[in-house]
Amino acid sequence: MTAATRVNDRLAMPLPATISEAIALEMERDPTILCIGEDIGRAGGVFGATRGLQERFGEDRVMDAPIAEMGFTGMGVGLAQAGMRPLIEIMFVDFVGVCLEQMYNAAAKVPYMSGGRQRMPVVFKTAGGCIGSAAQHSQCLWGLFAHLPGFKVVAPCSPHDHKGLMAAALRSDDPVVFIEHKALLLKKGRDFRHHPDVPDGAYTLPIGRAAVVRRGSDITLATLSATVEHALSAAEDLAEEGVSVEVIDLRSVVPLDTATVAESAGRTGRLLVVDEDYLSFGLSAELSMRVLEMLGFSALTQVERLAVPDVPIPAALTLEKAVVPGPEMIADRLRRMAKGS
Amino acid sequence: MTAATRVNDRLAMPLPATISEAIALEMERDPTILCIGEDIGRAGGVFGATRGLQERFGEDRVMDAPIAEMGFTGMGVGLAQAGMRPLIEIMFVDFVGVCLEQMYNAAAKVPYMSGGRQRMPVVFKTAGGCIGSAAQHSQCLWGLFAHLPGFKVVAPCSPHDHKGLMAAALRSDDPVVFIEHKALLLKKGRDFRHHPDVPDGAYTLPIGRAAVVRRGSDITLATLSATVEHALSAAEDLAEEGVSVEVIDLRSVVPLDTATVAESAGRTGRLLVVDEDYLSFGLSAELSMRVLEMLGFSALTQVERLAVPDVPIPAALTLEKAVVPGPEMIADRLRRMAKGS
Amino acid sequence: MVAMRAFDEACLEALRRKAIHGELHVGIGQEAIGAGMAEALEPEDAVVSTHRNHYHALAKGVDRRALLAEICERAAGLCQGRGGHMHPFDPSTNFSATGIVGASLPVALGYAHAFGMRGMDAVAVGITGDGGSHTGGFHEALVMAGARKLPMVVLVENNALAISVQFDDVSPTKTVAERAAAYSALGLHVDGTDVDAVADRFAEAMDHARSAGGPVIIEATCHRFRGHFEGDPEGYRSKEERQRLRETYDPITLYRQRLTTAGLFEDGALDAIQAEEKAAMKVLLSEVLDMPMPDPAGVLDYLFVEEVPA
Amino acid sequence: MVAMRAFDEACLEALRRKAIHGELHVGIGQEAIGAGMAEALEPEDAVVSTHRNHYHALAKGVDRRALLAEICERAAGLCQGRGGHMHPFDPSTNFSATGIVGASLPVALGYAHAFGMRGMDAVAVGITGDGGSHTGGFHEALVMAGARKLPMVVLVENNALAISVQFDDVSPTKTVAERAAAYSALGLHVDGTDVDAVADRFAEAMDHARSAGGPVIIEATCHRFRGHFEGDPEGYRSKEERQRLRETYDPITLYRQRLTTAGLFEDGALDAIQAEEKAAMKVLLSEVLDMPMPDPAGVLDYLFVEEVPA
Ligand SMILES: Cc1ncc(C[n+]2csc(CCOP(=O)(O)OP(=O)(O)O)c2C)c(N)n1
Ligand SMILES: Cc1ncc(C[n+]2csc(CCOP(=O)(O)OP(=O)(O)O)c2C)c(N)n1
Ligand SMILES: [Mg+2]
Ligand SMILES: [Mg+2]
Repeated sequence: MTAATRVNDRLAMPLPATISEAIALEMERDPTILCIGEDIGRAGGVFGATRGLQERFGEDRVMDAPIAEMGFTGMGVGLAQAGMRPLIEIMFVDFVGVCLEQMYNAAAKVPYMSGGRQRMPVVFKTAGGCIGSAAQHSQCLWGLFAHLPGFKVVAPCSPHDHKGLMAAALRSDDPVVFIEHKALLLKKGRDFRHHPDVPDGAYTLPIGRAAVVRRGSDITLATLSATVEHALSAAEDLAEEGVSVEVIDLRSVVPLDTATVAESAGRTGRLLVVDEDYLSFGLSAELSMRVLEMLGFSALTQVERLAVPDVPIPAALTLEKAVVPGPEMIADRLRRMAKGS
Repeated sequence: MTAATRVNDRLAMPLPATISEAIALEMERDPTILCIGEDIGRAGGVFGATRGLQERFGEDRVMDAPIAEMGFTGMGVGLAQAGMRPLIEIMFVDFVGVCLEQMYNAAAKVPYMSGGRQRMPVVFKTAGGCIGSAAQHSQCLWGLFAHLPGFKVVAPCSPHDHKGLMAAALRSDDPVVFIEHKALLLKKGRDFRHHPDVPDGAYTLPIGRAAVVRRGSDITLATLSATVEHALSAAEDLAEEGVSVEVIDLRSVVPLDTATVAESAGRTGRLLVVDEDYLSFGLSAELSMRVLEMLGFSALTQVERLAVPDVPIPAALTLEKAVVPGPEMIADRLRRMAKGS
Repeated sequence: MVAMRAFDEACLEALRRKAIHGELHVGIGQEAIGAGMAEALEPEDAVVSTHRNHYHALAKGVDRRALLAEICERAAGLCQGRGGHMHPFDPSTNFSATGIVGASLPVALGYAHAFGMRGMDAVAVGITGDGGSHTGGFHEALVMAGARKLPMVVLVENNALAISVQFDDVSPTKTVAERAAAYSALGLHVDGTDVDAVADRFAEAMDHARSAGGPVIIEATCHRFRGHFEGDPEGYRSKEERQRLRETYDPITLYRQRLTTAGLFEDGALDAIQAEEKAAMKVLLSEVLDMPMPDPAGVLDYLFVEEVPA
Repeated sequence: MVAMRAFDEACLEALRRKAIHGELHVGIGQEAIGAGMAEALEPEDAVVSTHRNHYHALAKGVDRRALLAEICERAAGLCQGRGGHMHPFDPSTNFSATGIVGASLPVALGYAHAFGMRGMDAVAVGITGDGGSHTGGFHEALVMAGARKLPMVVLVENNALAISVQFDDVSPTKTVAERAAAYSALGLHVDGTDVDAVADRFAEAMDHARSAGGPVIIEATCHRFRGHFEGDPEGYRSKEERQRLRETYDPITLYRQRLTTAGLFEDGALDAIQAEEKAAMKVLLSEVLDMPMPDPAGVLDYLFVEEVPA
C-alpha cells in the first residue's frame, strides 16, 4: 500500500473505525483490557466503534451486556480491583443517571479512599451531543463529570485525537470518562476540518493538553468535541471579514489546560468559551474564571461564553438550532465581540 | 403560652423539628402532599425531620420506603403526573447516583418536554455536608443539580429559612431539590448565629432570593447552607481586626440571586465565594462569572473562591478540616484578601 | 391494529420527507399488543410507555393528530415540538413515555399509589421491553408494588431483542413472566402476535390488578419487523430471518386469516378497511406537514412554571 | 466470633474516646456469619462488603491492626486515614467495601468475571443486608451472574431491619433466598446465629459457585443488637425487644452452650479465651491511639496516579 492510498483509505474511514482500531491495538498489547457494553459485541456498537472486536478477541473480552448499567459499571470497578483494565460503554451519556453511583462513588473515589492502594484503570466510553434526538438523548454532561473529583474527562474532536486519546485512556491508571460526539461518529475522516490524518500504529496523546487548531490574533475561542468543527467554520467566515480567530481544542475537561488558553487570550485580549453542554455551573464559567485568575481580572477586554442556555434540548430541529451553538451562532457572537472592542 | 416562653421553646427546638413542622402545616393545607423515603415514617427520619408525620397523616401519606431510590424517585414523578405533590426523601445527597435518572431525565425535564402540559410539583429533600463521615457521606453536590436544567436548588441555613423555604418548595409547581445540611440538622435554634426566630404559623419565602445576613463594607462574602454560620463567625473575628465583611446567604443555587451579590460586591469592590461543594465546575465559578458579567470585568479589585479543592472528602477529621472551609480557613482567606488590596 | 400500522407507516413517510430528526422507533409487527390492550383500558387508567410508544399512545386514546404533529416536531404537536417521538406526554389520557429503558415502571408505580390512595379502581400500566426487564428500575418498581399490592400491570413486550442483544443470551430465565414469584406478582404469558389472546390475557391482568390482587407481569412475545430504529443496519440478523418473521408472525395477517377462515369478513372488506386507514393517515400526514414549526423565540419557555423572583 | 466481637467493642471504645468521627456501624450479634464464612474463604476469593464490614474484613484476613488504625483515622491505617470505617480497601486480600447500599454486588460481579476469564476457581462474595436486596444493583448483578453462570455468592445478612424499616413491611417475599429462581441461582437459607450451620451452608454455597454451578443467594437470618449506627435513638424498637434479642440470639452464647453441653470445653476455658481476645484488643487499641494522624499536607495525594501534564 502506498502512502497515498493509505491516506485515502484513512480519509474514507468512518471515525468509529478509527476508534475501534485504537481499542484493538491496545487489546492486542494488553490482555487485561476487556470491553463491556450494550450492543458492542455482535453488532459492533451502535455507531460501529467496536466493530470487529468481538470476533477478534472473543466474547469474554468483548461482552454484550444486558440493559443493566448499574450492574456492568460496578462490574468495571470490580474488574479493575481484580487487576483488569475494563472499558465500560454507556451507550449515550444521557443514561448515566442509572449508574452514576458506581462511577462517582466508587470508580472516581476508590483510588483516593484507599490511600493510593487501589488503582482504578477504567475507561467509561460514551457518546454525547446533539443530532436531533431531543432531551434524553442529546446531552454532553462533561461539566457534570468534571464537577465530581476523581475522573479524567476527555472529549476529542479529530480522528487523530480520538485514536491517541483512546489509547492514552486505556493505558491510564486513572478512571477516564471518554465522551465521543454522535455527530462526529457519523463522519468520515475526510469530513473533518482538522487533523483527519491518522498514523497506522498505536500512539498516545497526553490527556490534559489542549491543541491550538487555528492560529489567530484577534479573539481566542476555546471549545471541544464537535464544536471545534463549528468553531473552525466560524473562524473561516470571520477571517473573510477581517477578524482573526484563534481556535483552541481543549480535548479534555479534566485536566483542563488553562495555560494554553490563557497564553492565547493574553495575546488576543479576548476570550470566548463555547460549550455544547449546559451554560451554567459548567465548563464555560470554570475555564473563564481560571483564565482570569491566571491573567488577572483586568487583563482581558472581553470574556464571553456561549453554551446551551439551561434548557433541556428540544425535539424540533428548529428549536434545537436555537439553543445549540452551531457555526452561525458562533460566528454571530464572534462578530459582536469584534465590534464591541 | 407567653411570647417569651414561645421564643424559648423555639430556641430549644432542634432544626429537624422546625422542618417537620413546616411539612405538617403544608400537609394539613393540601391533601395532595405526601412523603416517601427511607426511615421517614416510623422512625421520623434519621435526623427527625419528619417526626410525628406518619402518626398524624397515616402510612399512605408518609411512607417508609425500601432501599429502592430509583423506584421511589420515579414513583414521585408518577405521583406528580397523577396530580399529587410528593416529597421524596433521598436520605443523603451522596446516594443520588442511584436515582439521578428519574430526577434529571424525568422530573427536571418533563415540564419542558411536555411543552408545559405536565407540571412536576416534586420536592426532593435530602441532606448533604461534612460531619466526619468520609467520601461517600459528606458531599453537597448542589453544583451537580444546578448544572442540570429544570431543578430549583435550595440549601437554607437558618431555622427561619428552612421553614419558609420548605413551605415554598412544597407549594411550588416546579421540581425543587431541597438540600439540608447534616451539621445544621444536629443543631437547636439557639445554636444558630442568625435568624433562629421562627414564626408559628405557615409562611413561605421566595425561592431565589439571597439574604444579606451581615452588613459590611470591605469585602463581600457569598455562601450558603452551613457555611453561612462559619462565615458569620469569621466575619466577627475580622471585625475585631478592623475588616468589615458583608455576608450574603444565597439560600438557593437555582435561581441564583446574582443581583444581590453584585450590588454588594460593587460596593465593597471585593468578592469571596465560599462553597462546601467541590471547587471546580460548580457554584463558585458560576457566581463569580455572573457577578463579573453584571458589573464588568474590571469593576472589582478581587474575586476569590474558597471551596473543597477537588478531592473526595477524606475520612480522618484532621484531613477533612484541611479541605472543608471552616471558620478559620475562611477568616484566613478574608485576612489575606484584606491585606492584598 | 390496522390504524396503528398505518400510523407508523405515516411516520416512516414523514422520516423520508425529513420531517423527523433523530431516532425513530416504530412498532410495526407488535400492533396486536396495542390493539389487545386497548380493549381493557379505561380512561382513568394510566399507561407509561417506552421509546417504542406510538401504538401504546393510540391504544390509550391519545389524539393521533396531536401525536403525529409532535412526532413531526410541529408547534401544534402534543408537546409543542419539545418532546418529540420518544417523549409524548398527555395528561388528559394519563399517557406518558420515556426514552430511558426501565424508567417507565417506577413512574407507573407512582400512578398506582395515587390510585390506591384515592380509592380509585384505576390501574397503572407500565410497559417495558425484554431488555428493560434486566434494569434495576424494573426490580425496584416491582418490589414496591409487590409489597404494597399496588394496582400495577407490567407489560413486558418480549420481542427477543434489545437492539442487537438477544434475550436468551442475557436473561437468567427463559421468560420474564416466571420472575413474577420474586415479587409475589401474578405472572402471565401471552402470544403477542394474537390480538384476541392479548385482549383476553390483558383483561385478566387488568382485572387482577383492579380487584386489589396486586401487581401483574404480563409478558407478550412478539417480533420486531424493522430495525431497532430507522437506519439500524441490523448487522445482528439476516434479511432472510427478518423476512421469515414478517411472513410468519404479522399480527394483521394472522388476524385477517382468522376472520376470513371464520367467515366473518371477506378479504375485500378487510382490504378496504386497511386502504381506508392508510388513506386517512395520508391525509392527516399531509395536514401535519403543512403545520408550522415551533417558534424559536419561545425556546426557553416551559422550563419553570414559576418565575424566578426579580 | 470472639475476636470479631472484641474488635467491634474496641471500636466502641475508640468512639467513646473520640478517635472515630462520623457514623460507626458495628456487627455485634452477627459475628457467627463472619466466623462461619471465614472457614470456606480462600485467599484468592474476593469479598465485597457493606457499611457493616469489620467482621467480614477480619474473616477475609485483613490485618486487624491496619483495619483498626484506619477506623481510628490514623496515618498508618489500611487506607492512610482516607477511607475510614465504611471504606476499607485491601487489594492484598481481595477485600473491599462500600457505604452505598446495594453497590457491593456489581463490584463482586466484576471479580467473578475476572476469575472466570482467568480460569481461576476463585469465588466472588458480594455481601448485602436485607435492605440491599431491594436495590436495583442487587437485581442487575444477579441477572448478569445468572445468565453467565458466574462464580458469585451473594450473602444476604437478613437482620430484618434496614435502619428502622422492617423487612416484612417492604419485601414482596417472605425471604430473599426464594427470589433466587428469578436469577436461575441457587437459593440457600441458614440461621445466621448458628456458626456451625453458617460454616456448612456457606461452604456449600462456595462449592456450588466454585464448581461452575453459577451464582448463589445465601440468606443468613440474624439480629442486630445495637443501633443501626452508634447514636441511633432506635425509636423503632423497644429496649425490651432489643434485650430479648440479645438474650436469645447471641451467637457467642449459643456456641458456648453447644461447646459446654457437648463437654468439649469448660466455661472457665471459654471465659479465658474471651478475656484474652479482649485484652489483646485493648492493647492493640492503645497502640493504635498512639499512632499519628495523617499529615494534612498530603490531603490532595492519591486523587490521580498520573500527573496532570504540565
Ligand atoms: C438506561 C438505558 N440504557 C440504554 C438505552 C439505549 N436503548 C434504547 S432502546 C434499547 C433496547 C431496548 O430493548 P427492549 O427493552 O427489549 O425494547 P425494544 O426496543 O425491543 O422494544 C436500548 C439499549 C436506553 N435508552 N436507556
Ligand atoms: C443507596 C443507599 N441508600 C440509603 C443508604 C442509607 N443506609 C445506610 S445503611 C442502610 C440500611 C441498610 O440495611 P441493610 O441492607 O438491611 O443492612 P444492615 O444495616 O441491616 O446491616 C441505609 C438505608 C445508603 N447508604 N445507600
Ligand atoms: Mg426487545
Ligand atoms: Mg438489615
